[in-house]
Amino acid sequence: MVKPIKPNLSIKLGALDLKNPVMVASGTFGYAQEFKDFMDLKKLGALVTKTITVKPRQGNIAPRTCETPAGMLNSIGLENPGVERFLQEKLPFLRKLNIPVIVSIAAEEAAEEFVDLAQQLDQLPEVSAIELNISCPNLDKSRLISQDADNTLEVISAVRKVTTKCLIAKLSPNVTSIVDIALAAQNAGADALALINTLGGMSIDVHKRIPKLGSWVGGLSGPAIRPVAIKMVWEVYNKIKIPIIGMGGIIDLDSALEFFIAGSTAISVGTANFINPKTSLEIISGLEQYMTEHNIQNLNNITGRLKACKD
Amino acid sequence: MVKPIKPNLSIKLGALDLKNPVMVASGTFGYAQEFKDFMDLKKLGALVTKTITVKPRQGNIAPRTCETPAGMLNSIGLENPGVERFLQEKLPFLRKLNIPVIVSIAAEEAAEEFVDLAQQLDQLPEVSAIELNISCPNLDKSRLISQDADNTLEVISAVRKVTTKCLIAKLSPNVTSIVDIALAAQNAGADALALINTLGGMSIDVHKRIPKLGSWVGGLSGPAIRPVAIKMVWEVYNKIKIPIIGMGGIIDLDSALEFFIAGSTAISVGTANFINPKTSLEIISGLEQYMTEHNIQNLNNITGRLKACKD
Amino acid sequence: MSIGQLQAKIISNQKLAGHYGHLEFDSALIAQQATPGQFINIRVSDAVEPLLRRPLSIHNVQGSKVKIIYKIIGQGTQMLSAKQPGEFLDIIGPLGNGFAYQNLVQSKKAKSVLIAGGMGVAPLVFLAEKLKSSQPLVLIGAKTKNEILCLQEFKRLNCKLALATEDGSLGFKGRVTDLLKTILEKTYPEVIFSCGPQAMLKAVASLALKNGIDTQLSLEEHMACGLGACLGCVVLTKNGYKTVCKDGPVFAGGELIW
Amino acid sequence: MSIGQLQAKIISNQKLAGHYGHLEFDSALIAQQATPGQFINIRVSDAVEPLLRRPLSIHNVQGSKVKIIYKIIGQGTQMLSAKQPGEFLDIIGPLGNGFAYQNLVQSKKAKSVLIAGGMGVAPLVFLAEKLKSSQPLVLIGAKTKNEILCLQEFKRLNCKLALATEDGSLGFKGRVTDLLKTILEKTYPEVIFSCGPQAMLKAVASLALKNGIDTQLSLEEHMACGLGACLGCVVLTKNGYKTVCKDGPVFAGGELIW
Ligand SMILES: Cc1cc2nc3c(=O)[nH]c(=O)nc-3n(C[C@H](O)[C@H](O)[C@H](O)COP(=O)(O)OP(=O)(O)OC[C@H]3O[C@@H](n4cnc5c(N)ncnc54)[C@H](O)[C@@H]3O)c2cc1C
Ligand SMILES: Cc1cc2nc3c(=O)[nH]c(=O)nc-3n(C[C@H](O)[C@H](O)[C@H](O)COP(=O)(O)OP(=O)(O)OC[C@H]3O[C@@H](n4cnc5c(N)ncnc54)[C@H](O)[C@@H]3O)c2cc1C
Ligand SMILES: Cc1cc2nc3c(=O)[nH]c(=O)nc-3n(C[C@H](O)[C@H](O)[C@H](O)COP(=O)(O)O)c2cc1C
Ligand SMILES: Cc1cc2nc3c(=O)[nH]c(=O)nc-3n(C[C@H](O)[C@H](O)[C@H](O)COP(=O)(O)O)c2cc1C
Ligand code: FES
Ligand code: FES
Repeated sequence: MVKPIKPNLSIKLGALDLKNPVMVASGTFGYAQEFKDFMDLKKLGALVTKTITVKPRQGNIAPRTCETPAGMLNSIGLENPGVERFLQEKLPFLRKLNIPVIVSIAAEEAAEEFVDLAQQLDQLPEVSAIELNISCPNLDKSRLISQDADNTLEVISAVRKVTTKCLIAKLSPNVTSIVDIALAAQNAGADALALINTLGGMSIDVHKRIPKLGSWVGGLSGPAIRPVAIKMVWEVYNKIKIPIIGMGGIIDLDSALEFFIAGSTAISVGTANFINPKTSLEIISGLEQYMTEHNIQNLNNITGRLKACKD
Repeated sequence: MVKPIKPNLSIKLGALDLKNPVMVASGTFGYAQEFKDFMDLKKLGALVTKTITVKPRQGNIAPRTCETPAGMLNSIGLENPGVERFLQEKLPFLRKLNIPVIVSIAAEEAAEEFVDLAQQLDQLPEVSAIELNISCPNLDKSRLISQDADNTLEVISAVRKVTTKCLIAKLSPNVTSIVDIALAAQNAGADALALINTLGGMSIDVHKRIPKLGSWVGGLSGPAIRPVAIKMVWEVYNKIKIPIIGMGGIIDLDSALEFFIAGSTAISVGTANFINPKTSLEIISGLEQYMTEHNIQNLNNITGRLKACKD
Repeated sequence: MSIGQLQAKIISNQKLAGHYGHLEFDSALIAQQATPGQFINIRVSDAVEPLLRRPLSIHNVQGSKVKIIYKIIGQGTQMLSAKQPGEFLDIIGPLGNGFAYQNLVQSKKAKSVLIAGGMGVAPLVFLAEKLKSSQPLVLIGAKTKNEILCLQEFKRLNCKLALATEDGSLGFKGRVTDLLKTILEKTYPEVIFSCGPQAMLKAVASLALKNGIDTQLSLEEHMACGLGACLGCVVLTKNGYKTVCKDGPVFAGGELIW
Repeated sequence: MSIGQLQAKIISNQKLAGHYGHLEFDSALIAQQATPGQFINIRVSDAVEPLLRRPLSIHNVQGSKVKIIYKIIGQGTQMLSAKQPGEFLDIIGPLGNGFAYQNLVQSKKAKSVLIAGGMGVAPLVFLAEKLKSSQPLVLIGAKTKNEILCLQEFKRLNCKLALATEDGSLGFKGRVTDLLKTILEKTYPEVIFSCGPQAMLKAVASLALKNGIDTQLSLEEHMACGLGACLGCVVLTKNGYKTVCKDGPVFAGGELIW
């Protein structure tokens, strides 16, 4: 038997090259510093920051998280130091890691804030890509940007005008047709899609008769939502051309593979970072081993490669 | 201490009286016969049949179910004997139970089928209510009726014209705004809402690289979706006047109470029937005990009684 | 005959060689009613992981004792293997329609062949016991030697045995269905009873068809309710879809559309 | 000081009276670095139920041994109580900022009061050990007698002890904070260290404030990451929201906004 060649894990998101397709999801990895003591951050394919806004945000009242069957709810409310302090206090550490840093941004009031933030970040070489969080369920808005195709098109188009960096649109699963939104994002010039943000959810303490979250409703994440995410990735994959960053309940190599096979070019580990912070690194090494064993040279031999039926 | 009075578990859905608020969900209890050997069916508040169509339906190809984290996917595809054989072969047994029988109906092609079916059922005294399944994810349609407020209004209005029976609209959670759909159903004259049907989902066997369901995508049910269902019940409860039948991951008294507190007048046990067929009966007795202990006389002292915040 | 949901006390639960286990529990209701080919549906965890019950064939009964044998392949069977004697198992059963064998019970001469692939031996020991007066011929196939199970049990029932392993480590080298082919050149059974992987059952069915022999095949499908209520576990037959859990798990080979 | 994620071997895991347990594991990394008031985050199951880790205070350390005591209140602590010696626990720690006590270590006269409510004794034994030269006064309160924990351990450290039970079954009848009130009429400590239910901590804080005494309070919040990454476990302070897991769990009472 011939010695198998080392597999190539690198992928492309628009103009951005990643040495491997495994990243950590916004809001679940802080600003990386919190994890430095016990894992080699340099191995990550990329890192997405907690979502940043123009002004500092206090976030929502406690409790902000609760456990649900095979999942969790959160209502952090985009607590963040604001872009200025982010650049001063958080970015320097990230720069030193020498891995692609994807900065997630959101608008509190006006969509212009996206443009403002994108303009500032566009200047910075240490920022590899910008992720537009148009899907955070924890802003007390009646409707999210990514719950409306026109708004999605509008906002992304506006940002597209002010930056040449890789632009990622993060979409909400709380829609009637994820494909409509995905198409709007693609038409607006997004380089990639991040699927999915959390599902709207709520949980009640029946003994106290109070919501378990201080702000009543929040976002559901974890293994519980994986089937929902897989379906959306698969449906979108069949209708669009830009790459998909798949996420939603990834906890190990098999669940990561599920996302690749469903059509993801890259994957993102979220809630699992809380349970086993090394999940992303284990997926990277597991993926390399898997590709070697099955003699798979490139990830595009896995992405979207779902067999028609069992035989 | 005064001896507590026996609590009153009865509720009303439109003109329909139920001796208790616990029913079994469509498609998860067959036609009841399958459970007669080991539980006292007469204790159920009501019973919802598997969805019936005008013509017999073969249903989807196997496999039709798979397990997911704290949930399951199904793609049964509304297999049923058709209304004629249902009336001949299934209804007689149900009649003998002397409990309210709610017949779930769906249309395969044209919305008129709903009217046709409703007209036939309207004649029958042994049918207590009609549930319109306008939310089955397992018909290969691009969009479900209950994913569009206008279609929802139209279909329910048409059925409302031909029957005076209690009319229940079962809604899909796969929408941008469940409240919009719920309002349309109320305006169309529905007597109650059933929330929620399954969430669209998909799961892949990564070793075989095939979908775990023969028809690729299906509906997610079980504890995993409970937070999604609770949020929708709560949101709808605050915007409409007609009663809500809450369901989605109910497995015991506590999860049932969660639905009542969120705003349900009645609850429905689905997937749990597969795990512990006695779940519904245990909830009924548990509920009675709970109300006695807490000296709660009527269920409307629980329904929607969420405290503003913890103190 | 009536189905029960019961808390059955575990009498013993032993690990067998490899990833196999052997569990005995006490249930008069199931033991008295069970027929070969029927199964039970076990709740292995009272949490929500794993969510669904696990279907397992009734391997044998003795007085009020019911035996099952299982292969550890995932979380559910893993948890099952960890159960201790004295613990109680939440079981629903007996379920489904077993093998149609009654017409053979009295017969003194071998009229039947039993063919097991891998774990397929599970329901066939119970059947062999019922048929022992006619000394049925039992064929067991597996990938390799140590996946051939229940040899001793079949011997105790003095069945005639023929074995096949794909690696030739025991008995005939090759598929058990190839072994069957050679056997059918000499003997001419009335019925073939079989349980095992779908591919094998399919091969058995077509072989039998060629030779005009009836088959009784025990199928497996993913199950949710196990009661015929969810319509989840269907197989396609000449009379449309049928449920493996209620109409089956045993079907006449001629009825199935592969 | 660095946080580790490690597989720690369980040395012992004993059930105490009532719904309590006492677990010892081996971890030089944690034992050597841990300070009183810090905690660890334990993964009690490698399945997805329960999903999140469980935070538990470091009760004491001895050589490379780390002790925790826990109350069984739900699925996670239930599973923890079932762990066997020899098994390995996936632990992240030591986590958070403990009590600020260094300035008292050398002191020979009692300058501090430790107040525990219920399980609040957990981190205070470790603290009492560090402060033993100054023989701190330890107040323990609970609903009833058998919820008063760790008496012997505090005695071994020859702390002065004062107990309060709401039903009067042991010591002062009433709230431990009422007991504190009477005590503050006589003694005048520099610092009050406390751990227990939020309502109690709040009462302690306001009492101390009235008497111009500093407080070091160990708080609890629902946690997801335990690392300061998710911003889930916040409490409101005069400097905005702070994380219990990283900025705390110990806060100066004066800093908190109740
Ligand atoms: C009627 C019937 C009788 C059976 N008898 C036996 C027996 O006697 N001994 C034995 O070892 N096994 C038997 N099986 C197979 C057994 O049910 C599965 O091996 C078991 O459910 C695996 O569960 P798991 O959690 O360990 O594996 P997992 O792969 O983790 O299970 C995941 C899901 O797939 C389902 N599943 C996996 N394999 C099968 C299968 N082959 N058939 C149906 N569902 C499956 C499980 O029930 C579960 O819902 C029988 C199956 C059926 C349908
Ligand atoms: C910093 C810190 C130190 C702690 N030290 C100890 C200790 O030494 N001994 C001890 O017995 N308990 C301690 N607790 C409380 C302990 O974490 C909970 O009792 C435990 O998580 C309950 O888990 P469960 O699954 O058994 O209960 P469940 O109620 O089923 O847990 C459900 C969810 O709520 C969370 N939760 C429940 N109670 C608490 C609580 N009081 N604080 C935070 N989260 C909670 C759980 O972590 C879980 O996510 C500590 C908590 C914190 C935050
Ligand atoms: C505690 C928490 C905080 C999150 N914060 C953000 C955020 O700030 N911005 C964002 O785009 N997504 C945020 N998310 C969503 C995740 O990035 C991810 O899309 C989602 O959790 C699904 O993946 P998972 O199931 O692997 O966690 C957050 C998720 C969690 C659990
Ligand atoms: C196997 C299966 C079949 C179902 N069939 C139907 C159906 O025919 N009609 C319908 O309205 N809902 C059907 N449902 C949805 C349930 O009635 C219920 O709305 C959903 O499962 C959520 O509740 P649960 O989480 O308690 O199962 C089905 C669900 C399952 C699991
Ligand atoms: S498993 Fe439900 S019908 Fe067979
Ligand atoms: S638990 Fe995540 S920040 Fe404290």
